[in-house]
Amino acid sequence: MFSFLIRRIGLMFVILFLVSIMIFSLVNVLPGDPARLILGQEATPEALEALRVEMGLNDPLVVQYFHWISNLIQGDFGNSVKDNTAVADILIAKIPVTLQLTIMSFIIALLIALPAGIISATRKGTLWDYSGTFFALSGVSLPPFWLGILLIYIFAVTLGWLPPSGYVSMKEDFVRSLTLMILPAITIGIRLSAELTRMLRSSLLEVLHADYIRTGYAKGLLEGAVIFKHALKNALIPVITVSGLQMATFLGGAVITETIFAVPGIGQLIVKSILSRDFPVVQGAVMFMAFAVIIINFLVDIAYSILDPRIKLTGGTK
Amino acid sequence: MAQNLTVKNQEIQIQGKVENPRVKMFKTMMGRLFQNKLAVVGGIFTFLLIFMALFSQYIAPYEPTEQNYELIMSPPSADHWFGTDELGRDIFSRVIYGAKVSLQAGLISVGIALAVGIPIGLISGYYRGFWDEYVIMRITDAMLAFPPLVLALSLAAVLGAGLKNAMIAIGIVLTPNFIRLIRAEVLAHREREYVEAGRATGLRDWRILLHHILPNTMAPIMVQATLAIAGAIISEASLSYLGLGTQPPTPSWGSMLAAGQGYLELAPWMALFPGVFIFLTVMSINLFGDGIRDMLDPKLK
Amino acid sequence: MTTTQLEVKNLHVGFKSKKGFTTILNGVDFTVKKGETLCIVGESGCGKSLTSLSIMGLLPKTGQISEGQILFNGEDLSTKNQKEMSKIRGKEISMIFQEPMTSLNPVQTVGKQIEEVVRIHQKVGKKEAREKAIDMLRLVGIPAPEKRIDNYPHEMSGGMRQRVMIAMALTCNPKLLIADEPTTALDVTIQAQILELMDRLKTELDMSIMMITHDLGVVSEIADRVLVMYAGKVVEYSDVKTLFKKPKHPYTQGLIESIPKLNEEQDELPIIKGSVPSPENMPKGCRFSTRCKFAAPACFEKLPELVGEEGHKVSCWMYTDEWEKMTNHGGEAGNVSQRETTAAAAAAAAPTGS
Amino acid sequence: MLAKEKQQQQQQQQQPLLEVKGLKKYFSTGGTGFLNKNKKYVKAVDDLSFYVNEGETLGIVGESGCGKSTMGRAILQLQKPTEGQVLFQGKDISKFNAKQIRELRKDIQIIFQDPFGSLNQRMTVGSMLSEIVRVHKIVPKKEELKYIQQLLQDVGLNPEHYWRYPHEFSGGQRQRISIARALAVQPKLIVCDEAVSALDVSVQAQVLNLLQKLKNDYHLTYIFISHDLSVVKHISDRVGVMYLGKMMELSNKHMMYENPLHPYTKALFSAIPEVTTEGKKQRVILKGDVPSPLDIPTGCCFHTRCPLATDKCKMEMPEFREAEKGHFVACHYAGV
Amino acid sequence: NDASTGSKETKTSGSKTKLESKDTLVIGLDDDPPQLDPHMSSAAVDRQTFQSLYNKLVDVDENLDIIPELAKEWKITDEGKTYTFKLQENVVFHDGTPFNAEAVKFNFERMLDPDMGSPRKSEIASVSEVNVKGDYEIEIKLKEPYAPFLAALTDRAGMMVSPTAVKESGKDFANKPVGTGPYQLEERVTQSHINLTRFEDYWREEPKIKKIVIKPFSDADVRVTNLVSGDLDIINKVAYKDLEDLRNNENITLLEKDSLMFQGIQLNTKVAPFDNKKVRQALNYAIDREAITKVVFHGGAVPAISAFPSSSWASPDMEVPKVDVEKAKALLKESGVGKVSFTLKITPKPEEQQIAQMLQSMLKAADIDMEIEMVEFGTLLEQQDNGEFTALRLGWSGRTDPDGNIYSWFYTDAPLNKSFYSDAKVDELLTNARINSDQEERAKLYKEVSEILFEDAPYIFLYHEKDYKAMKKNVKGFNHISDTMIRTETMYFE
Ligand SMILES: Nc1ncnc2c1ncn2[C@@H]1O[C@H](COP(=O)(O)OP(=O)(O)OP(=O)(O)O)[C@@H](O)[C@H]1O
Ligand SMILES: Nc1ncnc2c1ncn2[C@@H]1O[C@H](COP(=O)(O)OP(=O)(O)OP(=O)(O)O)[C@@H](O)[C@H]1O
Ligand SMILES: [Mg+2]
Ligand SMILES: [Mg+2]
Repeated sequence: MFSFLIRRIGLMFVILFLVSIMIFSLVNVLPGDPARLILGQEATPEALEALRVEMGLNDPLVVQYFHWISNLIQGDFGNSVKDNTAVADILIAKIPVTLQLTIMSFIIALLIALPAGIISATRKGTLWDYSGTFFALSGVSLPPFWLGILLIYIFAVTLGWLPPSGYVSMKEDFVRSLTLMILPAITIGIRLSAELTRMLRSSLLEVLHADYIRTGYAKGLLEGAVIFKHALKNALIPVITVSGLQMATFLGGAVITETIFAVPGIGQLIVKSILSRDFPVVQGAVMFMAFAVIIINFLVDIAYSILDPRIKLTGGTK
Repeated sequence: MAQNLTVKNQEIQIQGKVENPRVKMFKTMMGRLFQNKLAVVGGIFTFLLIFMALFSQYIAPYEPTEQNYELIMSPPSADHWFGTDELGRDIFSRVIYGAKVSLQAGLISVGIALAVGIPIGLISGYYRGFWDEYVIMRITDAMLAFPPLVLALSLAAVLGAGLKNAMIAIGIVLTPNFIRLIRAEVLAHREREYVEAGRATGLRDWRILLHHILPNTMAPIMVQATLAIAGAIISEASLSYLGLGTQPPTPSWGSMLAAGQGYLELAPWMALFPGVFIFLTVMSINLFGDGIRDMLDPKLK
Repeated sequence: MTTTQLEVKNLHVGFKSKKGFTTILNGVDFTVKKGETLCIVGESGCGKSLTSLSIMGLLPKTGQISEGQILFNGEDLSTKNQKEMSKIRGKEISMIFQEPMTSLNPVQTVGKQIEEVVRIHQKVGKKEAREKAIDMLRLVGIPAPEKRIDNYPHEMSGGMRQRVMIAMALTCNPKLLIADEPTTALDVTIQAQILELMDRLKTELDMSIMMITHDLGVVSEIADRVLVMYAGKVVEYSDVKTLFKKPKHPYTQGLIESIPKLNEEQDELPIIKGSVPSPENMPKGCRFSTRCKFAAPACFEKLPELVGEEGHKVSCWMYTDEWEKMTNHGGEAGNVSQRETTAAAAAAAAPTGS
Repeated sequence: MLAKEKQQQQQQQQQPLLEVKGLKKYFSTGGTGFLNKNKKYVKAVDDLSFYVNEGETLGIVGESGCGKSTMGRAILQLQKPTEGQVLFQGKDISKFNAKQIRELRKDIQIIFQDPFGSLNQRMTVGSMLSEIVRVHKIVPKKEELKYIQQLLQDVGLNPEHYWRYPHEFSGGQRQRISIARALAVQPKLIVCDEAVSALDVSVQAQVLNLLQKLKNDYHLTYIFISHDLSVVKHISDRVGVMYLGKMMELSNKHMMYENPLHPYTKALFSAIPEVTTEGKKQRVILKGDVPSPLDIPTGCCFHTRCPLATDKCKMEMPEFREAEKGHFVACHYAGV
Repeated sequence: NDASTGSKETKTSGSKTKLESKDTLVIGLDDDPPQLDPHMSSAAVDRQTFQSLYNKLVDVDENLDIIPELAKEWKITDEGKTYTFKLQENVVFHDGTPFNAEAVKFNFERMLDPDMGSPRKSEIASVSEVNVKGDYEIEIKLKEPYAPFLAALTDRAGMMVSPTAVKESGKDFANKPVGTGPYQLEERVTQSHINLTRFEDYWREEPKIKKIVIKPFSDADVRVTNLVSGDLDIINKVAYKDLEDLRNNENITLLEKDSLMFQGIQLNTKVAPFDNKKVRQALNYAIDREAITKVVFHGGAVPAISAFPSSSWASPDMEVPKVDVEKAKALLKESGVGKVSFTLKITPKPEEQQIAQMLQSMLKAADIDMEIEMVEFGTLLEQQDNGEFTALRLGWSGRTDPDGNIYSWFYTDAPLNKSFYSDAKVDELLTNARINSDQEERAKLYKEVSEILFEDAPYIFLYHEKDYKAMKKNVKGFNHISDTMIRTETMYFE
């Protein structure tokens, strides 16, 4: 177990290092001069040059990289080019927003996916199953931004039940915060639940064919007990792993959803800062997201080994 | 060893008519495909879309870029089935032309991912070792740690807006998934007895890889590829939606949606129809993909 | 007091599919007496497992008992619903399966899995259940059961897992234990352990065993009576000694002959030619007719009944009075004398112990 | 029978077709990580030595996981042996380079257990066989079809099976295809790794007869791996018994079955359920399970289950010695 | 340069608008102000916040005439080379330090300090000396006469920051602004809000509203929604498509004012095909400006022919030419270029795309092939700098003094003259207009320049956008001036 953790953490750092190099090189080959962007249309060449020197844009890339990474290790993400605030502060302000969105979407997704998955797997070949599958397929096929627009059109524009977009923090106004977040959470949640339903269904179907399920019946358990006591846990293990691995995709979905619903989270921050070439923010935010994905995968791995006693945490690679 | 050849020299008799095995295989696969009704529907729709994309200039009633300031944002009518947009262009015609962009985006970006992913995945999985474990796998890990849309967005921004670059960006983003999938498949298959048997009969590695392992891993690859095509269509639309995909005036469903979003109340049809088409396209490709999964699964009769 | 524990009468089981209903078990009859071990043998796919699953009411969703009765203590199990069956399963009738590796829930300790059986069928507390589980593990010969009870299945060897399965099955003192190839996946040395264990427990717990296997060696080792199945039909039904001394059905004969013998030198093994027909193109008549060396033309047309005295029944035209008539109509081979010789040859082939 | 033995003796004086000396195959577990200090080894095959003469069948029996398949693979160089020599016709093939090994494939072939997994599902029987024939240039191209169809007939299939896919065959037929594949290059030695284990008895008998017949027709030599003692005895000339990667006993099959020396062999024989009409036989039931190959017991690896084990057995590894002429055994007490 | 379009709600009729008198005014801006230091600021949106935080030396009124603010009065002497300001007394900064001539001197030196890299430096580049003449009198000397100087002081260059605070905070001043304005900073959370509270020691009449909250909503639809049914009281910039709705909303006041900006296409006169004057002229006639203002702007913009919108006193009375495809074709023929094709670079905003697509189809009618290429704003600027373009869509936010709208765009080698246009006559006229401080004479000079520029067409003027402010009906006291600033000082709730 211990050597597994060491190894796994070591691996994590390797990946993080690669991620940081990728982010850095990506950002630095982005066309567009941030100094030009800051100073705008009227900048004089001298002012531009001064700013470039100040921002270290004239240093060799390797120097810039090590500068960035060594600061990063010390927790200094640098400052936004646009408004000079610390990227770390910006991120801290955004994290609760994205977190709230994430949690709400997850809850919605689970509320849909668990029953849908179980019903369509246990009632395979019935109308229930077909509707579940159809739902899952539609959810996966809906472009997230269109779904968002559609929801706005239906619930905000036509029915006027919910506000179309915006964000208020939970502290400020709890109820309003939830009502504002509900449409974006549904947008992400539906897609997520579609994928979870799909996974849960196929995983359950597989598990339901397993010998130990038959053993459960042979013991005298009824169907419900077999499904909930024996099948579900086994079926959820791969679902958790796969959804952990899909975390990145999921966060990616948040990017566009946040943009549509003007939710000031990390996703929107990334889109905006990429488009405005705010390099330090892009680097910091993307690094943070990648870090979150890596950590989540790590946790999922550990959860996996807890859920599944067969997985011994030895140093083997997947 | 020549004596073995002449051990016996009976007449070889072939009873009955022999059907070409590939034709037969094809027939049974088609049979399996046609059992899945939804897949057939998906396949037909996909086919229609391809048809639409190929012959858009004959199908579309108007030029997709033809502007008519008298008819700005007019609702669907007999003249303009899907209404007109903010420049008075016929949305129906634009949707038809948009199919070209979307299908192209889906196919080419997945093509790129396959072209890069298959060889790397095959070699990496078959030979294992340092390069596999410490270079290729870790790089794919790192790439997979990025939210795909963020990566696509950054890449598209780096490469510059435009359909070509968007396709490259999406292709790059898809690649690690394929590398992983193919590698995992190869890892599973290289331990299989038929591969071992291949090696035991003295086949060269490339022959085993290309003639034995690759065809056997084709089923999951095909399934993943169709799903990826569906995903790539959405990604291209997303990038276009964010302004990094197809450039105006080329009609693309994503950018049409982006434009339409601003006029949701005034002209909901502007966002509705391109969205419906993305949905239907992705849906039918997914359905078709499911069908292919069935088709390639020899366990199903 | 009757001596019959289980009686299966004219059991027909099949599967629904798009193409219609395929009957796989086609009129299976047998009884299991109290305290005896009945072995069902036959090659893969002949319907052994299907028979046992029908008794347990555990047929897959597409499977269906289309005809016949399964009488357990006089009650017809085939008419019971799932809820009623669940009261019988694990309590009155238990079952263990072929794959000890996969028949236990991998994410629960073996203790939990045994306790569960206790708690389904008996109103006992957690602690008692656990104690019972430990007792059961001890009974099946697992060393240090107090420790082993908290193991996960994967922490045990195949033999141990099969012991756990047996412990689980026997927890509620069932009247009948159905064992579907319980030792096939095990090594010979472990198989010997398990067979011995089952034999011991049968007398200790006073139950009947219905054991499914395809290994004739195991049959002769453990069975009191034997049911030989071929393609969903019973072909021979006899007590074990008689069967191996004097197998009647050509299939049984062939089966016994085709096993390589340890104490005998054979240059070539006698074989049964061909292979089992698939359910879709079952011969109309005797199902073995396509592979039988004695088959008369009529064998292909008419299905033989299971006939013979109590204690040794066989389903073959050769042992009916009609055989004469059938061969007279131009059968290529076979008359009474010939069938005697075959039987004799088979008897000779049968081993005489070591 | 006598003539055959004589012939064998003559051959023994000649060079054996295959000779294995001190063969070892260890697998390291726990990945290849640099952070892994306490690497453990699965000693799947540990110091095996034996020979096979031309034209004979050497049977290898042992319980699951004792390293039979690993041995087979190591002989074929499908997995590089960790240590030891494999001499084929006097040449050490474990030192061969890739090209030489490809050449070697014409001489040594293998048949696997799994009739489902060992055939490429996506190739017709014909294309599979012709690929091999072409790669090794066995016959000119125009004779190829005829050659392969002949081969199919030889293994009891129909020529038109040339155009079929593996999934259209039954288990027994597939095993025949595997046999045809092995035969296609006209090898001298075939390793049959549990070639009949997955088959039903009636089909097993068919395949065993076929193997016997082919051996004579094609002048083959077999290494026949199985866990079924009766099958091994039926087909082999000599038999080796393996336990935890080591050879416990090796001898002519008659000597072995009539007078097993090693306590493990004895237990193994007595554990086989046999079709008898007499009462149940007296049996030695071994206690416990086979130890994990990850930590093999010290001394004699069988001492944990051996009814005769003494302290010496715990400490000292018995030597694999020739207790009688041609009868090798690895036990301190056997046959002394 | 924000490509996010976001959602919209313009369903104004049914929604409830809260109309209550409050002590907090919530402003919805079109972007998050990057920073709060006027001397370092480069984003236009910053200026909105500055109106509340700082005072300027001078201000403009509705007619764009200069009026006193921190400077009570001023004299221009020495042929326009010396400006002497009398300052308000009793003015204190938010940190309690007094505002005086020393502070003004400090401010000028700060802006002119080459190490600061202040974007203001170029605006007051003509300053040669700043002399304190007394506690409340300061003299500023220019290198040469520069008529637009005062106008520059109505904006960021005229905003006075506290020297003490600057010395204390250094670079961090951008986050801890200290001015003399009616409101002082209470809290700022980037991308979320800026809270200001009334400055109790303010030198003028105490503002009626206690608190100002400034929130960024880059999405125009969200902004409108939040005004109509949310907490916003006034918003900056309204999407043109919403004009109609807002105008009809009885709870909303929609204010319209000609702004100072101009928009058009910058042509690179150094490369083909626009090195040919006739081709450039052809564009002027091939484009239907009227259609653009109608289709894209729903009347929220007016066709342009010069750099000066009608709000400017320099606006020439020239008639915008009607679209004349024949004339355009004729000009092309004269040019002898043959097939004209070029690429227009635009930023990826929906409106830009719409304009570009319209231009494309208009030019097509005149046999000109135009390709559209979208590039990010930063890239566009960079490519503009390097002359890597044939045509690009870039306008100007406008300056109070007409000089600011034209000199740097068309004077030979001026910083924004990326058309690489050079005309001796234009240079001369522009210089004269700078020196001359008589408005009427200057207006004549600018008219002459405008005519030449139309003829030479280095830049195709397309339209002047109007500025819109929408606010709740109960918000009063807002003074809509063409510089588009929200001056909070005088605002109140009814
Ligand atoms: N779910 C199912 N649907 C359709 N046919 C089935 C199903 N399960 C089993 N069968 C068929 O029923 C027949 C009998 O199966 P069964 O499992 O009883 O055989 P068996 O005698 O136990 O064989 P084995 O020795 O391989 O376990 C087989 O031909 C099989 O193909
Ligand atoms: N590639 C490998 N990596 C690690 N361990 C292996 C590998 N291959 C085999 N082993 C281990 O080596 C031991 C011997 O395996 P092998 O397959 O040779 O046994 P076997 O005698 O053929 O068993 P069976 O009868 O089950 O086929 C087993 O414990 C197995 O787990
Ligand atoms: Mg079975
Ligand atoms: Mg093996």
